[in-house]
Amino acid sequence: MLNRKFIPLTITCCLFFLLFGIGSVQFEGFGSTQVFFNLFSDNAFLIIAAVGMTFVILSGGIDLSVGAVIALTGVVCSVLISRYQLHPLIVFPIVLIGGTIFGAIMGAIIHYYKMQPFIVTLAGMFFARGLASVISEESIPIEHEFYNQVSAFGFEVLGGAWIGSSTIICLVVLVIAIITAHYTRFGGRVYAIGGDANSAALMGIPLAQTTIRIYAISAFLASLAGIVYSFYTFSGYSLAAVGVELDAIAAVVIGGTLLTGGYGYMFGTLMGVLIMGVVQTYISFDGTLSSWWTKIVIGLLLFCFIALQQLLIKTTPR
Amino acid sequence: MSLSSNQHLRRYLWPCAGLLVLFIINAIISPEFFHIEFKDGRFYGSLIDVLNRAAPVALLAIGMALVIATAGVDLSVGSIMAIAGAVSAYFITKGVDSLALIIGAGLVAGLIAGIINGFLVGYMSIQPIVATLILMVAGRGIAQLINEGQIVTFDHPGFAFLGTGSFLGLPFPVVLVIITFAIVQLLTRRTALGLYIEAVGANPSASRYIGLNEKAIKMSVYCVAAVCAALAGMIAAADIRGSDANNAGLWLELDAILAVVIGGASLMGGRFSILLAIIGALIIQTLTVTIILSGIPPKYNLLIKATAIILVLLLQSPLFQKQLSQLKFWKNKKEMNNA
Amino acid sequence: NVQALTVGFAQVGSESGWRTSFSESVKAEAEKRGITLKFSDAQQKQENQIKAVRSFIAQRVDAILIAPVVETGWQPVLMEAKRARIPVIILDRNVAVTDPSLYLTRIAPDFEVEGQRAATWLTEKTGGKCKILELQGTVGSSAALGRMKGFNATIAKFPETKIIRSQTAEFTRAKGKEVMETMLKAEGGGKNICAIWAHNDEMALGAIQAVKEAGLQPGKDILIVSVDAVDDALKAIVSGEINVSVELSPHLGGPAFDVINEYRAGKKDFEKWIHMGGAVFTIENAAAELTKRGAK
Amino acid sequence: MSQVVLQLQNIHKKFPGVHALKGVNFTLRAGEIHALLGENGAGKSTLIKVMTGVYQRDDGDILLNNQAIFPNNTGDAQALGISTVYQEVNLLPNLTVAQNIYLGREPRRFGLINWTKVNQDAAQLLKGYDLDIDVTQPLSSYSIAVQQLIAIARGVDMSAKVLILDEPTASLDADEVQTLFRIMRDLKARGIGIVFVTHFLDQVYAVTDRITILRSAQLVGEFETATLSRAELIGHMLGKELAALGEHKPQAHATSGDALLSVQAISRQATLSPTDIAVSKGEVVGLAGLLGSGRTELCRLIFGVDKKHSGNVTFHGQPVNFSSPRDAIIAGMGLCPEDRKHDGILGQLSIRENIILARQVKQGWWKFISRKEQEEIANNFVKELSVATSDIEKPIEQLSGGNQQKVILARWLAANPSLLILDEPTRGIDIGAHAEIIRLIRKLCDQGLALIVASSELEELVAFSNKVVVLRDRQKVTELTGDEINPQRIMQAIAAH
Ligand SMILES: Nc1ncnc2c1ncn2[C@@H]1O[C@H](COP(=O)(O)OP(=O)(O)OP(=O)(O)O)[C@@H](O)[C@H]1O
Ligand SMILES: Nc1ncnc2c1ncn2[C@@H]1O[C@H](COP(=O)(O)OP(=O)(O)OP(=O)(O)O)[C@@H](O)[C@H]1O
Ligand SMILES: [Mg+2]
Ligand SMILES: [Mg+2]
Repeated sequence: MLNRKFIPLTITCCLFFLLFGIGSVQFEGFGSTQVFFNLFSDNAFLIIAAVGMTFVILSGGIDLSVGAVIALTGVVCSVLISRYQLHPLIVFPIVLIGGTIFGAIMGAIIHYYKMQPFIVTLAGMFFARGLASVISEESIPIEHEFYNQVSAFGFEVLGGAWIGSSTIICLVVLVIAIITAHYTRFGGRVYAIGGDANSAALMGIPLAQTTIRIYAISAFLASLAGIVYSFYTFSGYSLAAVGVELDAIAAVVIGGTLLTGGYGYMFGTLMGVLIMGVVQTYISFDGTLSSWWTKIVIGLLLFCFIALQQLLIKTTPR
Repeated sequence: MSLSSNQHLRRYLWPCAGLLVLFIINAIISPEFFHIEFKDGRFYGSLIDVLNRAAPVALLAIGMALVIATAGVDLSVGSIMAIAGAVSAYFITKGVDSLALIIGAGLVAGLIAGIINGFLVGYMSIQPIVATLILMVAGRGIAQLINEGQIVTFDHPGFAFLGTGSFLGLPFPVVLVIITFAIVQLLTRRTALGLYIEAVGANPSASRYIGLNEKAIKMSVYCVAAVCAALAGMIAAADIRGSDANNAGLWLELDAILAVVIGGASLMGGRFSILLAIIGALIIQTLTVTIILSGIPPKYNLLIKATAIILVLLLQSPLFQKQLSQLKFWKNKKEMNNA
Repeated sequence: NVQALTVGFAQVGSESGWRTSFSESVKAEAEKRGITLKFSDAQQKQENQIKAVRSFIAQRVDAILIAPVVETGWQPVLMEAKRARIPVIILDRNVAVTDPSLYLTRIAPDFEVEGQRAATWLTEKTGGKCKILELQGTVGSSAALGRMKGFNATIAKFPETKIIRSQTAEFTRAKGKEVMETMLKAEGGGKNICAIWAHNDEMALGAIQAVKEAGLQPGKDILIVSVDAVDDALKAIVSGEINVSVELSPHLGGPAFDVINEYRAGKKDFEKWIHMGGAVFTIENAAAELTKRGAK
Repeated sequence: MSQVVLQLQNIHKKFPGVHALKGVNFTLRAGEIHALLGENGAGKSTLIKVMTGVYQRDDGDILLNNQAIFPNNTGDAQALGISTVYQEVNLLPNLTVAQNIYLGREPRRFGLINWTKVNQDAAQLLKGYDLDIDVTQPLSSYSIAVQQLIAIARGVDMSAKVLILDEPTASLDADEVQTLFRIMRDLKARGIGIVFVTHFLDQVYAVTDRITILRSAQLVGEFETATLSRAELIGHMLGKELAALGEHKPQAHATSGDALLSVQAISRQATLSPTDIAVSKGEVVGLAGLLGSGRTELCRLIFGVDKKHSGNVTFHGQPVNFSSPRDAIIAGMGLCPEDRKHDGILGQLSIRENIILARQVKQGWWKFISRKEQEEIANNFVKELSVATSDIEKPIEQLSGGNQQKVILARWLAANPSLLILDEPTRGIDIGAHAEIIRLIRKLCDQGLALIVASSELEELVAFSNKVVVLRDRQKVTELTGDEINPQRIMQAIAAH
């Protein structure tokens, strides 16, 4: 017997495969492992950022700064690597630590000054993007042997699909996140704060420490997503990844996590990203939609999906 | 009594103080800032421009304040602006001359959008961010579809009056904000609606026991927000005498939310003040003017904006106020020691 | 060839009237030639464009057209295309790649040249004496950077031609109007301003409204210089409100398909940059161009 | 005499506009059960929150084993060995029962939480409270009373030196209370000091060793339970004699006999089997039963909160079919729910707004009750129910628990219903106010109001019911009237098999 709390997640998974199936029937080449694994490699940075976002949303908060942090990370990486000739393996720890501190500061402001996450992270978004454009308005290419090696790394699976380093990184992140969320005390605290921060505090949960950690993790993962993004594009650009925060939020929510906090699963977030990716792939395979129809169809598909999800979850006998 | 009026005042104090500080900074940067003259039957001056330019965001903020009071959020208002602008432009270019018809069409378009949002949030219990994300994405597409991807320019002096006309010396958009404010304020504060909205936001479960129809209330706030957005969209279109479906209202939903929060509202729902939301919109617009006036290269815009927002919000935080006063205390002490 | 060609086209989005004309022109051209066009709109996001290109590769299209959002970031996906032996043609903005064999050719105008031509016209017209208000495009976009560079390099030779205020108006009409309104106020109503230099027509069209509302006559009291030459701008030139607009031709589809055909016919080395020159439109030639476009 | 574990000296705490503790002293010894008593709003909960670091004291010292401590939050207090069950059930509805019990101290294996052990231990622990429930279900699927037991189990399980229980028995049945007392005596024997807050004087005498009494934020004194008479105790708490409260004896009052509400075979799948109930004008019908017997369900079904699956309801002689509480309110009913925090208070709204809302809904949104009238209504009820507040504009969340309960009662009284359903109406209300409310209920009944009261307190049911309906296993088992209404008969009916 399936545990009833997993029903929504199962329904979401089924709908994903339904969508994928429809595409495969309709278009030649859609139902290939290549297209399937492209969903991972194309969205690796989004999966990583959305995993961070899941922690934040589970705790009842929100982090609007992830897109900007991705851009800032890319810009800093490319400047340090291309202009200052530092080795990427020196640069990565720098940006990851920098990102983590940035997140921790946002978390501290949210907790100590009792400010709303939405606004603090919105300011954080302006700040990170602003800093990125001050560092460099132009996009900077990254040319480094290490990047070529990393991007060449990977292995082929059946059907000619390629599992590259980004896919591997994002899956590792996902597994660690699942363990953290569901098998550590920290994970329990995140859910607790999301359920009711006041009660959690009265139960002895260290609010300050947990909140700061949550935003630090989100920003750390956003930085990591920035690094993965830089592998994706071999460059850093202050206008990169605009609106990724909204994509990440949408993915988390489609994956069944409640925005008010306290309910949801890491794995659902992966499904959320994949579903949005399939919708996009579907549209580009179709290739006849004009710009505006693209938007309308994305909106409609999103709606159909969520409506179906709601309907199935509501009518499933408990 | 004393307590309540005191608390009431405190809510207004900090946003107003923030606005004043920005005004003063502007006046320092540009001495002309406070200069207002009366010319051709209307007032001119930077301050009037701030009011005028803040009008669309202020309209959005009025609706957004209500939505946020129910613990929701409406991401689609920017797109609704685009739709309303496109619809009215469409009617004008199709040769419709009646101003009532044109404006009516825009408002109806907005209302339909609001009903969709309200239905998704209220009756289908979809989370507000995603529910309105749908229309945020699709709405802009619909607007572009109406415009066939072009910027549709038109020439209709009557409609253009919405954006560039003036009434009693004030720019017409400002007049529209005042009228909308008055209507919404009347509806929410002279009837029980405002209280109902706050109750639903404060505790949805308890509201059910009191007999409040949560669904209908949510539906109505999303409709108000969408109609306000439609009005803002028509002002924006009238202002440039053209409907720019791709850019009209782009990212303005964030500004509107920001305005409401700067006005001291909580995104978790509950208490709202429309006047404070409008003050929030003024703060944002003044900040934009400050940046333009200062002549600092545009690449610093976002950094300045981020800093200013954090400062305005910090000023409202009790802990920060306490820390500030301690700082002053220390300074005084030092000076005393020195003396 | 019997089998109809399938071509993937990764477009930036539909952020301006010019961009839409560009998309439509490519689509019309493909239809005329019986080519199946897979059109993808990236909504101004590079990651979406890369995804689209990768799905074109998965579909095994015959050729890919990319109108990049930004210059950088194309190396990995172009290498994939090369591995799949699908020729790539870059339209409009440039791509920065170390290995030029990754794409066949680029068909595009030159943003710097556009800036230069705008500046040249202005300095000639004013005799090198001019106070300019600049409306920049989106911060960091290559069109804004290129046009700024070309323009500034040219006016640098004229010490009395100066940009006294510069601010971004994000390539939009509404922002153009709003920013100009404030700038004019800050410059004492704009009486000492000689020209407005806008990075595109949309901003210029917004700016002329602001100028009018400030009680000045655009095109006379203040010269308006801009880029793109979209229909609305030509109309404004005819009515004397814009002085000059440097054309940015949206008809990049035809030459691109020509290149594809030549490539399939066996030609392998192409010029790396096929320039699409544009005319400079002023009151003299705008009306004629308008009737020509209307005829098409 | 055993040694002092916790000592509070000269504690002061101010909130904006309220001086909630004025120089209070308190001493807790190891191995004693110490009652902390006082009227609603006297400052009991505030004192407890100061002890455990939820609030920071403005002045005074806290000594634990003669060492000054400065807890900054509950976590610090727990680390020091002080475990607390706060007044409102403060657990997490989204987590499972087991997660709630072990939150923050889950047993681990290889650094990862061992969920099997968590669930087993939790189930084992709850068995000690005669609670045989599925601990892997979310907490929210259990009634408030069960939640309270879970909170107690958690608190007790964590207590190392000091256990603080703030009104733990407010919604428990006699049986559960006995279980709790057994456990408290166990802990006492193990040398743990227990602070126990309650408004039930019987419980004070049943289990405590000493008593500290607060009145209006000040310490009245510390007493030995054995030597303090009930009358003296009440005198200390209220600052006046018990006689002033009026008698506390059952008193028959007339009913008109006109049927007001008649419910036939109302039921809902999985929550209530078909049940009948009839109420006449001026009548009080008591609902008795054990935890989970279906009292709350019955109330919710009548009021239209949940949809009934079968059955007929006649109200005022008319068949009615409420699809929402709103219909019921307009028809003239009111329901005061049992979960105050979740279903009752609108935390950020003022006392005034909380009071007038139900009446406003009844009138319709466009007939706005004028500000003046609102203030009048609110002030009247605040006075009549003696709500301890300086100002009706205060957010209700700043009131003490008992005072919040009074405001919610006022809300329903203000709506002038002809039938009022009260689910555990006197939860957390002090004895003075308790007598006040009972008197008020009687007065209203004399004016023709009908009442359905679900209560775990048999004394209370006996005190004012004309009829008692007993539920067991989500089913009506019997109906008692007239002389049958006495605690023994009710107990028999509840327990019989
Ligand atoms: N957070 C707060 N803000 C402002 N005032 C408060 C706050 N908490 C409590 N008070 C006030 O402090 C006083 C004491 O409240 P407290 O909760 O300690 O009472 P109590 O003795 O526990 O009463 P009860 O028996 O009703 O639970 C009350 O007047 C209350 O209004
Ligand atoms: N001792 C128990 N063991 C298992 N489940 C219980 C127990 N007590 C209550 N429950 C659960 O709590 C749910 C809610 O019960 P309900 O609120 O109707 O009880 P009630 O008769 O109103 O009693 P009370 O209000 O005292 O809890 C029931 O559906 C039942 O599943
Ligand atoms: Mg209390
Ligand atoms: Mg009950």
